[in-house]
Amino acid sequence: MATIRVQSEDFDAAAEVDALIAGRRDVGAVVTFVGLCRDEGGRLAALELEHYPGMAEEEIGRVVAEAEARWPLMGAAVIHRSGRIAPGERIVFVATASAHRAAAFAAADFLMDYLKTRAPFWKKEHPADSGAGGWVAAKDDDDRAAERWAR
Amino acid sequence: MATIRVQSEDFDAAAEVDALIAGRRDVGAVVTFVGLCRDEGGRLAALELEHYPGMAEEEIGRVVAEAEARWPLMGAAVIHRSGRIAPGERIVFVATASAHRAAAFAAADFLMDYLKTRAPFWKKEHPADSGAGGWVAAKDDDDRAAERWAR
Amino acid sequence: MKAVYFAWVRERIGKPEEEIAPPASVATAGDLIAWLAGRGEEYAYAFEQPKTIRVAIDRTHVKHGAAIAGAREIAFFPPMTGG
Amino acid sequence: MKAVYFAWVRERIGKPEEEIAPPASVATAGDLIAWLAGRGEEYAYAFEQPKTIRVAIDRTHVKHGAAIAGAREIAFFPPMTGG
Repeated sequence: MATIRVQSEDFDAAAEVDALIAGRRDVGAVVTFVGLCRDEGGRLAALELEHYPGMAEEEIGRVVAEAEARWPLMGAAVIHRSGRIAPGERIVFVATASAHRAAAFAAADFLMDYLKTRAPFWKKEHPADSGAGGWVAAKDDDDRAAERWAR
Repeated sequence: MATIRVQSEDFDAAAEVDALIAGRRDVGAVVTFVGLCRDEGGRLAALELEHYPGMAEEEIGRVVAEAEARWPLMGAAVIHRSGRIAPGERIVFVATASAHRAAAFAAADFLMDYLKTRAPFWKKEHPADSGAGGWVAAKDDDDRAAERWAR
Repeated sequence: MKAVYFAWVRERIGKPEEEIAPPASVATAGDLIAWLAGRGEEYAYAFEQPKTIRVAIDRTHVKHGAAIAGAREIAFFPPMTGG
Repeated sequence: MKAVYFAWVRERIGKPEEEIAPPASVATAGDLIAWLAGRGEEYAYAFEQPKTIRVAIDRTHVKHGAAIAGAREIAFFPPMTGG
């Protein structure tokens, strides 16, 4: 059973990892990823994260199911925040648990690449000066990163 | 400045991550790895971790320096426990911080592969039954994993 | 069927969702984008680069060639930038 | 110079470290392994498969061909299994 949540509030990465491995003695490797809001050299006051309620959770679920089909995972968690997020704050959390490190690393890396290109979230920048905010453009890099996993 | 420690006591992964990114607004990605002691289907009572004091810390430092030369890291931490470790307990912790996820993932993966094959630690198994313990044999898989990073 | 819009598609059209009733000749997601683009200048602006627009039918990503028959909810949005 | 042993090399030899004074003809780490192996059956057992043995001179990994001149501490151990 994977943990999948979209929420406006912050998350506790340590508590999520503890829940993932609680009572288990067969997990040998846990990889976590935390994505944070950068201030882009002081240019950024905040990010606004918009998402497609319902589909966001469902799509993350499909991405997690794909990861579970590809690697022998003993647990996985994805938490993605929505709403206004200030520089230094956490945006996204991914955790994977497996018997061995190669599967845990690959699955976490894959989850992030697929979330970036498939999960219906959009970032708008609120600049530190009074200028108008702008929607972040999708990166070709992210598409290429996701294509690494094509079968 | 990277955090590098060899210690018998457990570590607090969340506190280490907090220290890594404290006061920063330029970090966009933090990847952590935690290696745990498996009970191998009930066969194992504990692992005994022997290390080469002095060289262990120095060699981890060389591995971290190599990672910092390869990827634009904003921080790194490696903590490796020594002594007796029971199933379910943490053995090793690696964390990497960078502006972007690709560097953080690659550096953490690299650190683990290099630690496995270069850091002077040896695992001895204490079996759950009364049989004699045995030293864990090095895995060809680990050598191959480390060779992925050869330049 | 319900059309829903996100990010700058939503901002350009000026509403998050609406009921639409395209004619029977509108068979695919791509047809629907072209039909919506003809509904007014805010729609023309939102869909000025049709290839950029991503479509989901009933909360599942689809290509522009996907049939819309039977769809209850069709979403239009820019490429995703989460994570 | 000081020789230090770890893991099953230490267990087979029966001590964690000792002072050694090899003759001048022992020039490399590999030579030193061969010389140590001739010191008694516990050493012969520890070094029965010389190629398996890893060597560090003054806390740095070296190959068997490395010169030992000037070394203060030479360590012998099996392949690492940490992490």
